[in-house]
Amino acid sequence: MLSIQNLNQYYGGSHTLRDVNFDIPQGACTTLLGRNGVGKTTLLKCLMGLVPAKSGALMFEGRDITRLTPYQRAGLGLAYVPQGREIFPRLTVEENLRMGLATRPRGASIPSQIFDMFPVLRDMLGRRGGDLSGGQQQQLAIGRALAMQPKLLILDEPTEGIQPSIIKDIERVIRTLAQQGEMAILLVEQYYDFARSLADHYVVMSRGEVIKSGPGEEMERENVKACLAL
Amino acid sequence: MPTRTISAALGLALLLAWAGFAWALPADLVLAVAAGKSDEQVAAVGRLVVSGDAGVEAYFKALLDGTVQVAGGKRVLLVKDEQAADAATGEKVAPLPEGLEDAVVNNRLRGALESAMGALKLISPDRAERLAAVKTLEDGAGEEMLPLIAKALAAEADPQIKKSLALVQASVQLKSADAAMRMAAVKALAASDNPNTKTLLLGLLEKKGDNFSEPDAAIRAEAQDSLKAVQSRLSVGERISQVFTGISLGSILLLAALGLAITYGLMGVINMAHGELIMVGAYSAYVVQNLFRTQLPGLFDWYLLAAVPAAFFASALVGMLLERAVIRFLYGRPLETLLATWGISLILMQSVRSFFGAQNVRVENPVWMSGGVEILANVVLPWNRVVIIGFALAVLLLMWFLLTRTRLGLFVRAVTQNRSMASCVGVPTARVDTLAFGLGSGIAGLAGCALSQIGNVGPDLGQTYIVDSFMVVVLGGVGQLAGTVYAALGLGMANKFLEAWSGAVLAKIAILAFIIVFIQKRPQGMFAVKGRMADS
Amino acid sequence: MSAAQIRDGDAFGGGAAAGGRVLTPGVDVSHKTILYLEDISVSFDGFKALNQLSLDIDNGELRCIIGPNGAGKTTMMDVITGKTRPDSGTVFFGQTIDLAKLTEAEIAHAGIGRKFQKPTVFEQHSVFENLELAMKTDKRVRFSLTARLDSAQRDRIAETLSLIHLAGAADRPAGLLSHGQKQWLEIGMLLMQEPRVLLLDEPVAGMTDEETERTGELCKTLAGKHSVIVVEHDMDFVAGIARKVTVLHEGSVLAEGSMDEVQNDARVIEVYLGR
Amino acid sequence: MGPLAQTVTRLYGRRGWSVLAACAVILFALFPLANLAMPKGSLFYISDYTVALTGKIMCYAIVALAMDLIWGYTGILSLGHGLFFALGGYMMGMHLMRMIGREGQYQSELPDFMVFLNWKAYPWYWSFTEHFWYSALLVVLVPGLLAFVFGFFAFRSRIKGVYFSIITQALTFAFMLLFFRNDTGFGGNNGFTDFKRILGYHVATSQTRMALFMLTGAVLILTLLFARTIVASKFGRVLTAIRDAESRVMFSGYNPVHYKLAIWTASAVICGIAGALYVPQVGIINPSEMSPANSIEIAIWVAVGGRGSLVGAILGAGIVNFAKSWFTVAFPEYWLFFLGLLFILVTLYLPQGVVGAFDEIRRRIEERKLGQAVRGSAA
Repeated sequence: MLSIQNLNQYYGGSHTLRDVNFDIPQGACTTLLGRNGVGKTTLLKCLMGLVPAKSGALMFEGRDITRLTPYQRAGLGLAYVPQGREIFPRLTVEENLRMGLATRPRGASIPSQIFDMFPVLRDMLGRRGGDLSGGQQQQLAIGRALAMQPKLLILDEPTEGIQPSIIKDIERVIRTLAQQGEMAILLVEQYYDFARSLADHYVVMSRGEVIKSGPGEEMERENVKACLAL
Repeated sequence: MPTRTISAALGLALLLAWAGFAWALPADLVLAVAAGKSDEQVAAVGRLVVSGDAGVEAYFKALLDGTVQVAGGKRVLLVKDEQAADAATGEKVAPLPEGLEDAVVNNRLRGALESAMGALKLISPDRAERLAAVKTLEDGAGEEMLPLIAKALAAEADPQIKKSLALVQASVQLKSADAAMRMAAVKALAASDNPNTKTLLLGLLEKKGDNFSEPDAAIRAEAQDSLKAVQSRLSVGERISQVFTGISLGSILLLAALGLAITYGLMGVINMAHGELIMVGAYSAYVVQNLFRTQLPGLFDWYLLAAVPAAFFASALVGMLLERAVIRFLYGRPLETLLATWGISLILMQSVRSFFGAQNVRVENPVWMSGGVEILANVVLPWNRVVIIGFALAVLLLMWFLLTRTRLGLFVRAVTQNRSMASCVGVPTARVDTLAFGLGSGIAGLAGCALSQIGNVGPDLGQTYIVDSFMVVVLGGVGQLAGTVYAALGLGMANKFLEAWSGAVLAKIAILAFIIVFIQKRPQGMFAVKGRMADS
Repeated sequence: MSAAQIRDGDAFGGGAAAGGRVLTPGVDVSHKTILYLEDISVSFDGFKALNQLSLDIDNGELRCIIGPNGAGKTTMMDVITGKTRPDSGTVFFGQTIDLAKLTEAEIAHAGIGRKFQKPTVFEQHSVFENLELAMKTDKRVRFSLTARLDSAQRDRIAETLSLIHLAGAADRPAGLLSHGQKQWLEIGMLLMQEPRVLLLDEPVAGMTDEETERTGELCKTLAGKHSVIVVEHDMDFVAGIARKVTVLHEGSVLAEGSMDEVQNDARVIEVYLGR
Repeated sequence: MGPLAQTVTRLYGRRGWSVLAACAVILFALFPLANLAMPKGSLFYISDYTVALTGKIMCYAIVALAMDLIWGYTGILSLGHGLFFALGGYMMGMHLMRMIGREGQYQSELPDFMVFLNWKAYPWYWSFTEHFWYSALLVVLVPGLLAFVFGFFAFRSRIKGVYFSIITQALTFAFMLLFFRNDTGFGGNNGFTDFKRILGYHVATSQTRMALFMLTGAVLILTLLFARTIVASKFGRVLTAIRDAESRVMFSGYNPVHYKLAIWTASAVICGIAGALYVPQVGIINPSEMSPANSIEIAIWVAVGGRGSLVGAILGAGIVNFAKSWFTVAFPEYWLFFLGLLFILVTLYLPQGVVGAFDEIRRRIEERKLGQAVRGSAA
């Protein structure tokens, strides 16, 4: 679906992404692991075009999207659930979801399965996004991304600062989405167990480099844990 | 032109007369009017009027037109192109008798005749005519009218006319020599809501030399009370009109500021050319007006229907051009934006000058917008103001609808809250910016179209509004539509009420001073956005 | 020297900050603790950034503070430096100075220096001038008009320049420095204020490995003379310098101790790996 | 070397001083000679018009310096400097009106406009204005005080950036309205004019004009040196620091409010002085000087010349105003187009103004030289 080729990115004096290479296959969940500050988020921003790549290429369905603007990429089917949710605080929940329809033809309506996945959103349609709890905001952010009916869903630490019950919901949703097989999923995590339980493939980054990668089953054997622990 | 309609009516009467229609006026009175001494003349006019005979009208008209001649100082004739009729009876007189001389109508007589003509309308069957008649009499009627007024009063059914007629009667009776009558009159006048009554009563109370113009102390006391009553009734009217002008000014400020609420409030663009976008709207209204006048004069009354959209799109177009050509390069650099847009405003002003000329142009109200509705004797609400208040509300609703109920509105709000995320969900932010700016500019154009209806349109029209509009938005709280509305109305009201006791300029200064102080205390304005997003 | 005395330097009172005259270092550390945070809670529209946070910093110690994103590290610094006012709880500087009562400038004056995540230096000024401006001296208007550097002050600037490895770049405009160098310059500027406490927010973010190395050295040398609080994501860096580590989680202290202690702490592992 | 010598060298290098000296020669020797001594029509004759124009523009240059201090160096864009300029002018104008004496059309002690409003005596705030030095004091005090009070509240409540600009604009707008009123006692919309004499000399004579001209020149040079001293001092460096990173200034223990207030007031006073020099040379002062447009124009002078460069400010004021006086004669209808374009183009393409552009060019040339040198040495 998406293949990242020799991506390089600098911030200030430091080389935040160093020749990053990996592919994200369709119908599977690829998890990207690594500690804070190793460049995971920077990589995602590069994928969405929020920060320009210094060198290297991004091929989406065989097409080079390296120079496209974020909204062009969204139009092609990349959906982004950023770290810290970034829902629109002064829009209602419904409006936030409708923002997900921006790339769809006029009069498109919010896919009902979103409410099946996150029933809480249906009850809160009228509330302002900013007034939701962290967990609800996270569900809203995912819902917004799904409303775009994306081909590639990118999630940045969806479990950050969220109570376990909701984490379970999110986990279930991501799994079903992966199993439906229509979309590719890139999940960034620093929490091993969560990542492990979802990963069909895993990629580990450290100091801007990919240091390990492979099929999810091998995570124990490769002792990925060690790369995350303090 | 009431006099024209009247004379038309008279012409009709005359025709009837020629048809040989006959009547009988007391010949001595007819003669007295035409040839008597001044006093006799006026008195006779009064008595003739009371008869209320159709012939009287024809006769007086003829007198005023100077087509009355007296044969040998006895017989009075109405002479028109070599044909004559007896003024008293109306029957034809042929051939013309010898020794005819014109009846002389001096000013005093003329005055008496004219008010008499008015008075005659009092007994006309048409309500509107009677009303008009009363109005003319309110501006002063001679004592000789009293009997007629009494007669009309007796006959009158319509309460409104009856009321004002009674007042007229009273105001005439004030001049009478009979104290009891004056007393009654003063009492009656207490019911008046006409500014003239006030002066009338005051007249009684003022001294002439060392004795009062009204000798009787009891009556003076009574007059005092009536005066109070009248004044309180008038002051109510003054309050109402004050509030109205306040709202009216508020609505204008609102119109001027609404566009800015989008471009500055939502997008954060310091658009110093906002005033000129208003001006563009006003001039496009002017152009449309001229087109209608020359192309389809028949529809002139409806030119606004075309002018409003024209103004909107003209300004919107200009606005979008600016955004594309200049402003988008300056996002995030407010001070530079300020200077650049100021430059734009200069260019716009000068272009209008060299195209339409430096002097103001006039945009006419359509007939249905001229004049006003009278809700009290001393309160007349001009239609154009009323319409503009409505228009402001409409624009407000339109804008609210666009922002909250449409896709574009949703995008605009999203982009202003979180630009990068908006683009991540597929919003073409650059285009949204342009459209949003166009919308704001278009609304400025609508404001201009409205302003063209209440004042002259000139190249520096915008300059007079730019400071005000910014004050409104800043005071209301940046990014707060509700705040903008309250601020506009509040400022409008405050301005007008201050004006009442400090004069226009000082009022304006006081307001500006207030705002300056206010901003010191609440830099976010009245309706600050709270919570984490406050500083964004 | 108490809050009240600090205020009297303030010509206008009210919201205006300290007038900027020199403070004799008067922080009472008789109980060898220089910073007390007790039951601090801060919440932004519903979201609890700090939740009953309590923390003591000893005089002259080097403390590393770690924790996952959103654990409240930055908010804690905001509270200490007066940028954010706590909803509840107390912040004391030494025994006597209640930081909740002071403005940002007053706190800076009292002797707490902070380096922001994003380095902020005066881009238009030379490195030398940056340090000169930061230097601890009378900072009221009328003195600034006639201020001249005496040799002692020049020496101190030179000292700091070499300490932060910028001796060679003294006359370059700060705007032209590399990201890492800016971070150092900012640290240098803090040092010129002779603070008792240094708050370093992600000092090595965006630094090259070598720069990171040197920064670690710098932190160690600074400790002792100053109390240094480092907030950092880079675990290798923390492991390199840490003596005592505090782990924040969801707005309060989760664990505290030596690096190995926290590494083996069950709850920490749970937070970092678990779920 | 002595402290004075130190200061001197700190302000300008040898080249700087010699340029300054050259300007002084032109102003104080060339102009008077060419204007007074040369016969009209001679090649070297400088017309009274040119002298008046140059004098006027030097006043503007002083204002530009003041604006540069507050905007270019401290980053605070004031849209109210026209007000301070005008206030200074009005204070001087009051004195000049007094000096008309009975030579007004109504041959009255009172100025014509007061007679016209049939006022019987001077309002209280006119008292003592017949004394030149008192008026001179007002020239400094009135703008200074207003600026101080306004700035105190504005800066204290942390009003920044565009907010501040808009409010200053509202301020000058309010004052314009105030001065347009007749009963404010400053001649309503006609303002003050028909001045007869200053310090006993008749204002119209070319000698007096030349004296005023030279005085203005002197003040301009002094202002430049004063501004230069400020900029070169630590105070100046703090100002620039406030412009670039105010929060860091605060965390370094400075109180920005005091610094802003100081420079803001100083800047206003300078404007007042410029206004006072302007009025007797132009012979009129009226409320339109306070219109927001004028204040913004001041900003564009500085922008054209180059913010954060004192010489630039003077250049900018010169360029724009000479252009103005030429345009308004040659083809008036195009002046505003030109001015408007200037606003846009400068903000878009010349953020550092003319001076910045020159520096850029010089840098390029030097680089090329350097490159050639390197290649040369390589060969």
